[in-house]
Formats: sequence, structure tokens, C-alpha cells
Amino acid sequence: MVGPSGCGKSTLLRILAGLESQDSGEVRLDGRSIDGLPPKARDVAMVFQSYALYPHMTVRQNLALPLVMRDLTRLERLPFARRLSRRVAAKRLDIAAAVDRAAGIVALTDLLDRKPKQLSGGQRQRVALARALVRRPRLFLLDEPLSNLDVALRADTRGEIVDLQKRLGATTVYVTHDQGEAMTMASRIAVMMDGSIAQLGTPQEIYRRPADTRVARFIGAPAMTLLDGSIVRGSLRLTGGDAPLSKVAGAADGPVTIGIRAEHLRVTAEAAAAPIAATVHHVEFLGAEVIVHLVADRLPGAPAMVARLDPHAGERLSAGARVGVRPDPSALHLFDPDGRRIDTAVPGAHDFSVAS
Amino acid sequence: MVGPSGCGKSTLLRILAGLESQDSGEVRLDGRSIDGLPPKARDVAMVFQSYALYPHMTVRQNLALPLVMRDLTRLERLPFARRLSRRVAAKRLDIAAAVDRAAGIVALTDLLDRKPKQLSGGQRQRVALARALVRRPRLFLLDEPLSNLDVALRADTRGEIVDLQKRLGATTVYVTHDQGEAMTMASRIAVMMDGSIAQLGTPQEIYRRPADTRVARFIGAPAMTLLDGSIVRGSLRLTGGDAPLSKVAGAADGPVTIGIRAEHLRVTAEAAAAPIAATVHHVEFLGAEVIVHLVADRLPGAPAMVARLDPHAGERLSAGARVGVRPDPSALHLFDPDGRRIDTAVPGAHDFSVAS
Amino acid sequence: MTPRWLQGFWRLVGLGALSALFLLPFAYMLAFSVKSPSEIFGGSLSLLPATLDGLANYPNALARSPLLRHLWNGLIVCAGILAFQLVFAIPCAYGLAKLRFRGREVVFGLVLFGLLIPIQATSLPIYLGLANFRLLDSYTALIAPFVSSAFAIFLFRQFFRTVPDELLDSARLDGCGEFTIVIRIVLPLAAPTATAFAIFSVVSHWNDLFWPLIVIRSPEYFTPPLGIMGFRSAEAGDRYGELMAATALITAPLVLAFLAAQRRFIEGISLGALKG
Amino acid sequence: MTPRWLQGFWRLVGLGALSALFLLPFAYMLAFSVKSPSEIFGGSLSLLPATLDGLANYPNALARSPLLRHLWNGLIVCAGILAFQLVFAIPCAYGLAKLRFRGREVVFGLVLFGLLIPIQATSLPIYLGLANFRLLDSYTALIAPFVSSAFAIFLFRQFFRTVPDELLDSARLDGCGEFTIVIRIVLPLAAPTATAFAIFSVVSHWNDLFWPLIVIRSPEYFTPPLGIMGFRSAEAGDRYGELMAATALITAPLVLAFLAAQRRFIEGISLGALKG
Repeated sequence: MVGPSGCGKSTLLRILAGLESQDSGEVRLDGRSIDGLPPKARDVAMVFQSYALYPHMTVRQNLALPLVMRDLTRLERLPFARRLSRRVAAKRLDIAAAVDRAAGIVALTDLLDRKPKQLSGGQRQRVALARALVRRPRLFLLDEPLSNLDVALRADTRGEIVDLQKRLGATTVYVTHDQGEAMTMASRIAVMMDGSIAQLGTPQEIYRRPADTRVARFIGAPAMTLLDGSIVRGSLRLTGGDAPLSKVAGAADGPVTIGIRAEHLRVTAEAAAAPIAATVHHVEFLGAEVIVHLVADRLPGAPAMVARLDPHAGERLSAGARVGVRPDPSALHLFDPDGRRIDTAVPGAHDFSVAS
Repeated sequence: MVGPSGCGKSTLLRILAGLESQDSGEVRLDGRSIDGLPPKARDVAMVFQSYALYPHMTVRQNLALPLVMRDLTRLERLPFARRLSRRVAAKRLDIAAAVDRAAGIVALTDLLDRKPKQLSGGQRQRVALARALVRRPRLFLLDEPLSNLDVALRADTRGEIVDLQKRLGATTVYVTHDQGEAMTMASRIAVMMDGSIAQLGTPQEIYRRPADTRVARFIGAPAMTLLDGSIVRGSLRLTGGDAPLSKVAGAADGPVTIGIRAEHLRVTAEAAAAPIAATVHHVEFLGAEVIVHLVADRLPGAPAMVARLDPHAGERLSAGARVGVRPDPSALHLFDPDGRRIDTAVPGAHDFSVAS
Repeated sequence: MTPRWLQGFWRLVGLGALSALFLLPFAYMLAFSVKSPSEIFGGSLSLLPATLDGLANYPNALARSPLLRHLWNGLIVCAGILAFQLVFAIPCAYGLAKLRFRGREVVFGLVLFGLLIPIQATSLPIYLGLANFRLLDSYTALIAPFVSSAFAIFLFRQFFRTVPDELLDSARLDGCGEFTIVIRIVLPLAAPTATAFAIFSVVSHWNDLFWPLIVIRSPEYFTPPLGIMGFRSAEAGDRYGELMAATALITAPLVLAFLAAQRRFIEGISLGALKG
Repeated sequence: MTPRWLQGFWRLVGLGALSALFLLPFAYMLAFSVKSPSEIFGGSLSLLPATLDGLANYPNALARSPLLRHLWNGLIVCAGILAFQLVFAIPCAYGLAKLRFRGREVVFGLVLFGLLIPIQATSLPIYLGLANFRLLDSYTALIAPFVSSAFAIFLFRQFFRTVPDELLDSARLDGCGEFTIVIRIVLPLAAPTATAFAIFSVVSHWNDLFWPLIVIRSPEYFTPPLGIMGFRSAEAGDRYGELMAATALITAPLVLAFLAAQRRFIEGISLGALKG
């Protein structure tokens, strides 16, 4: 349940797994520190971005390896031990059963005797998952497990992983750079930025109350529009704009950054009457909705604004059209000059689900 | 402007570029056949998935190479030719100017003396674009140019490429497996399936009138829900369902596949009154909307249904809730048992933009 | 523009000529081995012998020296050298490629340095050392100096660097120690590299003349090239045919082994085993 | 569980011991080269000489034979061989790695086969061929037999296979012909491989004794090892010191060249040049 960033997250995962040691801080699992333990003593399983299947082993051998290493002593692992000792033979049978069970969970039973080379990307991904879950560890670490898959396959596999996680109930840390993946899969997201965690919360919290501009820009597609503005005597104004956008309570006067989600920008045909006059830059058709990129006429240097419209409204717009843009005053996000969220700033920001 | 599929599209692109020769058919550019021509005579530029920058050359040298190869003869390319002949020196100056221009277009001027190794993924991608456009070819071929980029960077670059393409006005064939990319960037999409083109049309046409079930399932996110049904005496029924969904005109009786886009499924709390009783399987929160995956109660073996709701409505649902599902009867897609679209089947399917 | 097939044709001719250049001396060796002395010194360059008298070269060669004994010695020596080289080089190369420790680059520099030092330069000290331990004129003397091969370490290190770290990390999480990783993961992956190295090693030590000449005196330890030396006395000028026959006989095991392992070897070398 | 630093320590000790094993003979060579004859045959294994008398070995060695002339010959021969090997091997390897034509696998099989054939086996036919063209006892005789190296073709082919096809396709679209691709794209990328091969080639031909011994008679064409042979007559048993000094002198250029190019070489070999 780790969220996205540019870098630092894979390192964090490797620290959790014990593959690298941290400079400071402590790693705890179920309340006990596992700091000094080597990877194999941590009871942690990890799925790597490249899957890291052993190419010279069949799927069955890939799945059996973690169990063989855990359950058999060095002597018992020798190839002839199975013949000599009944105990080893029994253990080997247990392992075979566990492998079959794990393969069943991810629907791989038919492919057990193939080598990784003979599998498709999605199948390899399932083998990697099965290898992680075969020994029922206390913690699953998933490092961008979907990034090598096709977009279409990714959506399916996403659902499968969520299902699996729910059925097994094991704590899972899922690292991804794709905010959509994080939003749909996680029960709690930690958004990592520049090596530290910028925000930790449920997808809803992070989407609706991003802690700073970096999180606001990162989470949500299309990205939140961020405009420069200022609070003058309790009234919010765009830098370069005329009309005040809304009243603000409980925030000091001064410059602010105003964040507006694409679904909270209303686009109207009358450019003059709206608070922001803008020109349509381009229109993206997404099937069920249309994303319109707008450039404000009187805000030089301001970034493009992005609005989400339904296809009916969006298709009447084309590049170059002059329109008016009206942000929903009850759904604005305010950030101070350092990028931190100003919290009680906009009246009505809390109940935006009604406003949307 | 070629669209997505599992395979076959890269080969098509390589045939267009002249890197492979086709088994049958003819390649024409601006009306003239370019079949027999080798790659360099085709006046075609290609951006590869891996960018394929020359790692031992600086960005400047990377950009200059196509011009050097085109404009200078083998003799003039020798290092000392510049000193000996004024004509060569002039040509070299022209090339340098063209390189600067191309670098300016993609905002790379500051990086001209770096090597590809020293650039980020996005910068490399821009170098690859610049190298393609520096010699102003008649045809651009882009082979999944965004697939090596982060999701966030991808959205930005998408816009940049569209801008660039509009400014240059050159015919561009863009290959991708991501239907979202195709929908937003293309003026015409060719959907390739199993080695042949399944449908060719504008994004709107393909989204609203998919030619067969493969296209219907592939285009649009979340994927279209496809259910088995049949037409009995002009009335459409779900296999295993009770109530007829709608009247159908102009289609023969027999089994059909019914396609429903996520935005055309209404979810109501009263399971009994609706045509399909279903259980919520899981709920994906996407910020501005909520995707609900539903399993129909009385349709054993049917695939999950996917509905798109606004967050307000969607958040009251949780996994396990029993709900009623009512497809919008005017926005159904019908396909015959071979998967082909039945066209005039559902009254009102054409004007669904009003219905949505 | 030259059409493509013509370009391809010229390429084929060029490559064909190059490979002919390679194979010609080998062909001549075979040709000489079945020619009678008079024909060899007749100066004709034809590949086919004029008469079949020359076939007697083979029985003559076998009669003149215990070639089979020499072949057996060659087998023992090459197998011994190869086994030790692999045992020493693979863990060492794994350490140099994948484990982080201080001084790693220095050690690797020394290995590269080791590539440079010819056996000629170090032969005398090694000879004296062996003499000191009374090990001259034995299999040990033939095998011991070559058990650690800088080339093997270099080759395996280069290969191990292409093994993704994630694979090893994954094995560590699955509970393998470093030793188990080498045995279970790295070694099977290195099989093609090991095959390639085995060929280099066996060929060079099979054909080595310099070192056996120095340390071996008793004919019972003669390796194949030493056996051939018997045909090489200055007066034996008229025995080129037998010499070539003996040479063909001692080269034959290598060629046969190569042809037998060819398919696996080429596959391993061509494809690499790391996809997936 | 052994703690990690201890594991690392044992590894370091093991590797250190291995590299000492490598370097010891080399150190002895240097030690002998500065020892007086009496000390060498005193049987002491100490590395440091007891007296400095042995330093006279160096001037003596230089006086006894025109070593500088031999070094110069060695340079010409090695440079000539290397240049031709690269010119022939690189296009051939490119063809084998990246162009599709019928018979490619067969040609590559022949190249691998060529790796097996020892110079000993082919020396006689080559000798006769050279004699036929009156080329014995010349630089040509020293260089010509080695101009096409199966090992070079093999090595470069292996490298070229790691060059992505997209890079070459891209160059083709940019207007390069196959020849231009080799010159402008493939060759610069192959620089580290070429360096590595150059070291192997130069070292082996610099130290080669077998072939020069066969084809060279005039001292003016003597390569360094032939020059050293002068010290190796059976009676010269008391001149080991001078022999070692001469050996040190002819090994020195290689070692110096390696140390000079070391950084670039190790970088090239360690990193590979294909990232990005």
C-alpha cells in the first residue's frame, strides 16, 4: 500500500526486504523489529518488476524453491535424500502439494512444466505472484509488478491482485509510479516525493485533500490545474485576473496557489461573463468524457487549465474556440507559497461530493 | 495514426519504413508506390520504442547524422573535406543550422552537447523526435514512443507530440497498444487485431460504433461489458435473464452478444425492480468517478459487468451489496455470434450523445 | 543502387572466401596425411592424393609411438585442468561481478593483469617450485600451473554481470545463501559460457607443447603433442606424411567432440540463456 | 549466522590468496632477474636478492643480443597482425551477427570450428605455402598466417549481437548503407571489445615462440622471444639471471601499455558502452 513517486520507493522496498540496510530508523513487522535479520529470516516475499523468475527452472521448480530452502536442511536437499529418508520424502510431498495449491490460486496448473521463456508476460507475472505466496509470508512486497504488461492486461491483472490480496489477507506493500493503479488498488496510499513520504491516507483523502502541490499535481488524471493567486482581504483572486473567485475564511492575506480539479472547471460559451476568459488549446476525446485543455487569455505564463466535460458538451468545442471558464468556488484547493495545503480556507471544500 | 493490438503493428510499420518487405500488397505514399525503394530512399523517419539514439554521439551529432548522410556525398563526408572545399563548408553550416532549428522545436538547445546516457527518458524521447523531424520527411512513423516513459511524463509528452504534429503538418503513423493514447492523439485510428485491420475511423466512430466484439472490448476504459443474449421475436433478452431489455428493429432472431459501455449501466438500490439483479464485486475509486464491478446473480458464468458512476453515487456501494442494474436501452451495442456488429439493431443507438 | 540479393550474394562470396582461407590449411593437413613422401615433396599443391599409398601413414604413425596412451594422458590433463579452473573461477568471478566489497576493483585489475603474463615469463619459477616439491614428471606438474585461469575469471565475470541483480535478490528472499545461489541459480545459467570456456581451455591445453616439454621426461606422461615430437627430429624430413597423420589423429578427438556438442554449443552461444 | 562483515572478510582473504597465486611467479621472475647466479642456485626461495650484484643482469642481457631491435620487430608484427585481424574480423562478425543470409549458421559453425584448429596442425601447409611464394624469413611470414582470427570474429559477433537491431534500423532510415553503419555506428560501440581483443592478440603474438621459430632464420627479423632463445642454450645453465632480466625487459612494454590504458580498458570492460 505504498504510493507513487519518482524515486526512493524501490529503495524503501529493498530496505523492508532486508536487501539493503537503512541509514536510520527501524523496520518493524507486527510490532517486532526485524532490523538485524537477513532477507531469508524476515518471512517476506517480494515480486520484482522484472518478475525475476529463474529461467532455467520450470514453473514447478520456481514455485518449489522457496519451500525447499525453508523446509529442508542442506543435507535433505541433496537429490538422493528423498530415497533414503521417509521424512524427506514426506516433506517433498508436502511441498508438491503446496506448489499445486499456489498454482491453483493463480490458475497456472496447466503450465507447471513450462519454462518461463515459454510463458506470456501475464503468465510470468502470475508465476511471480505464486512464488511469492507459496510460502505464505507475513508481508508481500510488490515492486511495480504491472509495469511490464500491456495496458489491457494491466487492468485485468490489477483486479486479480486485489482479489488475491483480499483472499489471503496478508499485509501487502505495493509500489507503483502509476497513480491510477495506486488509487484503485490501495486501501491506504503513501505518496512518496523526493525520498520522503509526502502524504499517507486513503485514496479518497489524498484525492480530496492533497497535502501539498506535489501530491495535488501527481494524484488524479488529468492533473490538477494549479494557478497563482492571492488572498486580499478575505477574498481570493487570480494573479492577472479581474473578478474575485470566492470568499475565503480563516486564511491570512498573501500569495497562494489555487488548485482546481478538472471536474470542477465549468466551461461556458460566453467568454465575457466568466471569471476567466480562455482559448481552447486542444480537445481529447476519451469516450465517456472529453478533456479540454485551455489557455487563459489574460494570465500570461500561466500553465494550461484542464477541464473534464461530458462528450455532449465537449464535442461542440474545438481548438481555437474562445470560452469562459468558471471554477467551482466550493471545490478549490489552496496551497501556501511553500506548496503546503491551507486547510480551512475555502468554505464548502469538505462537502465537495455534493458539489461535484 | 495507427491503433493498437497485440501484434502485427510493428511489422506493419517496418514494412512502411522499408525495413522489411511485405508478402503481398503495395505501399503507396502520396499516391506513388514506394515498394521497391530501400529505407533511405523513402523519405520516411521513424521513432523507435527504445529511441535508438547512437550512444557514442552527442545529441548534436545524433541530430546531424541524417542530414550528413542525405546532403553530403561519400567524399564530402570525410573529416578534412570541410577545409578543402567551400561548398562542403557551406553545407556543413546549413546542417548545423537545421540541427539548431530542430533542437529548438523540441526545446533541447541546452542539451546539444550531452550524450544520450546523460539524458532522462523524456529528454531522450525528444532527441529521438528531433532526429526524426530534422530532415523534414514526408512520413513520420512512431512506434510506441511513450511506452518507456512514466505515466505522468507520458501525459505531457502526448500533448507535445500532438502539438508538434499539428505544427509540422506531416503525415504521421503512430503505433501504440494503449487505447487511451490512440483515442486522444489520433485523428483517425486503425484498430489492428490478429494481424489485420479490424476497424478504421475517427476515435468517436470507433468508440460509438465498434465494428466487432474485439474492437469493442479493446477500445474504451473500463472495457465494454459483453453479455450473451438473444433476439426473440424482435425483443432483446439476456440469456438467463427474465425481462426483455428492449425492442429491436431490423435484426433477425437468434443469439447475439450485447455490449454495454460502463457509462450506460444504471445502478439502483432496488435489486428486484431492475432487469438484472447483481452483487457488487469491488469498487474502484478514481477521483472524479467510481468504477463498480458487478456480478449478475442469475447469469451463471457471465463476465463481470462494469459500471461508471459519479463518486457521490458510487461511494455508497461497497463490495457485497446487492443492487439492481439497468442498461440504457438506447445505448446498447449488438454483435452477431461471429462478433460482427449488428448495425441498425437498437433504436436510438446513433444519438447516444444525447442519451448519455 | 545494387539490388539486395546481389549485395547478399557478394557478402556470401566474401565470407565464403574468408572461411576457405581458414579451412585451407586444415584441408592440406588432411591431404598430406594421406600422401606418400614422394608426392609431398613433388611440390604439387593439389588436395587429392595421386595414389593411395599414403594411407599407410596412419598405421605407421600408430606403430611408431603409443599414440593411444598419449591421447589418454591428454584427456586426463585437460579434464583435470578444466575441472579445477571451473571450481576456482566461478566463485571468484561471482564475487567480482556481484558482491560489493572493498578492493573489488583492485582485485579485478589484478585479474586483468594476470591475462597479460605469458607462461614463458613464469615458467622458470614454477618449474623450480615443482622441482622443490619433487612433483616434476607427473600429472600434477602438468595440471597444477593452470588451475587458476585469469581468462576464465574474466569470462565468467563478464557473463555474471549480465545476470540481473533482481534474480539474485529474489533468490536471497527465497532463502538461498550466497553459496546456494552460485550452485542453484548462477551455475546453470552459466552453462553456455562454461561450454565456450571449456572449448578454449581444452583446445589450448590439448595442443600445448611448451609446458609438457619442460616438465615431462617419461614417455608414460607424454601428452599428444609430445608424442608427435617423435616425428619431428631433424632427420625425419621424409616422414611428413606420418607426422600429418599423427597430427590428424590427435586433432580428431577435439573435432569429434565439437561436432557432437555442436548443436548445444552453438545454441548456447547464439541465444544466451537469460531471456525471461 | 556468520555476520556479514566476516563473510566479506573471508571472501577477501580467499580472493587475495588466489591473486597472490597468480602474481607469485611473476614476482619470482622479477626477483631472479636481479639475483646473481650463485644466489639463484643456492636454492633460497626468498624474493629479495641478498646482494645487488645481480643488477648487472640487465646490462649483460642488453649486451648479449640486440633486444631493442627485437622489441621493434615485436611491435611491427603485433601491430600488423592486430590491424589485419580487426579489418577482417569486424565486417565478418557484423555480417554473422546482424545480416540475414542463407548459410549464415553454417559459416558461423565453420568459425567456431576454426577456433579448434591449433597452429601446430596447420603450420606445415602454411610453411610450404609461404616457401612456395618465397616469403619465408620476412615480416609477411610472421604476420600473414594470423590475419584472420576465428577468435576475433567470435568475440565481435558476440558483442554485435547485443547491439539492438533498432539502432541499426534507425541508421538505415537515416540514410546509412551497411558499410557506413559498420564505420559510424558499430565500430565506435565496439571500442571496448576491440580493446579487450587487442590485449589478447598482442599478448599472444608478442610472446609467440612457435611460429617465429619456424619461419625466421635471420636475426634481423627476430621477435623478442626468439631473442631470448639465445639465452636458452643447454650450456647456458648459469645465465638464468640474464634470461630473467631479458624476459622482464620484453614483458615490460606489455605491462606498461596495460597500465597506461588500464583505466579506459577497465571502464570499457566493466560498464559496457551500450547503456542508453
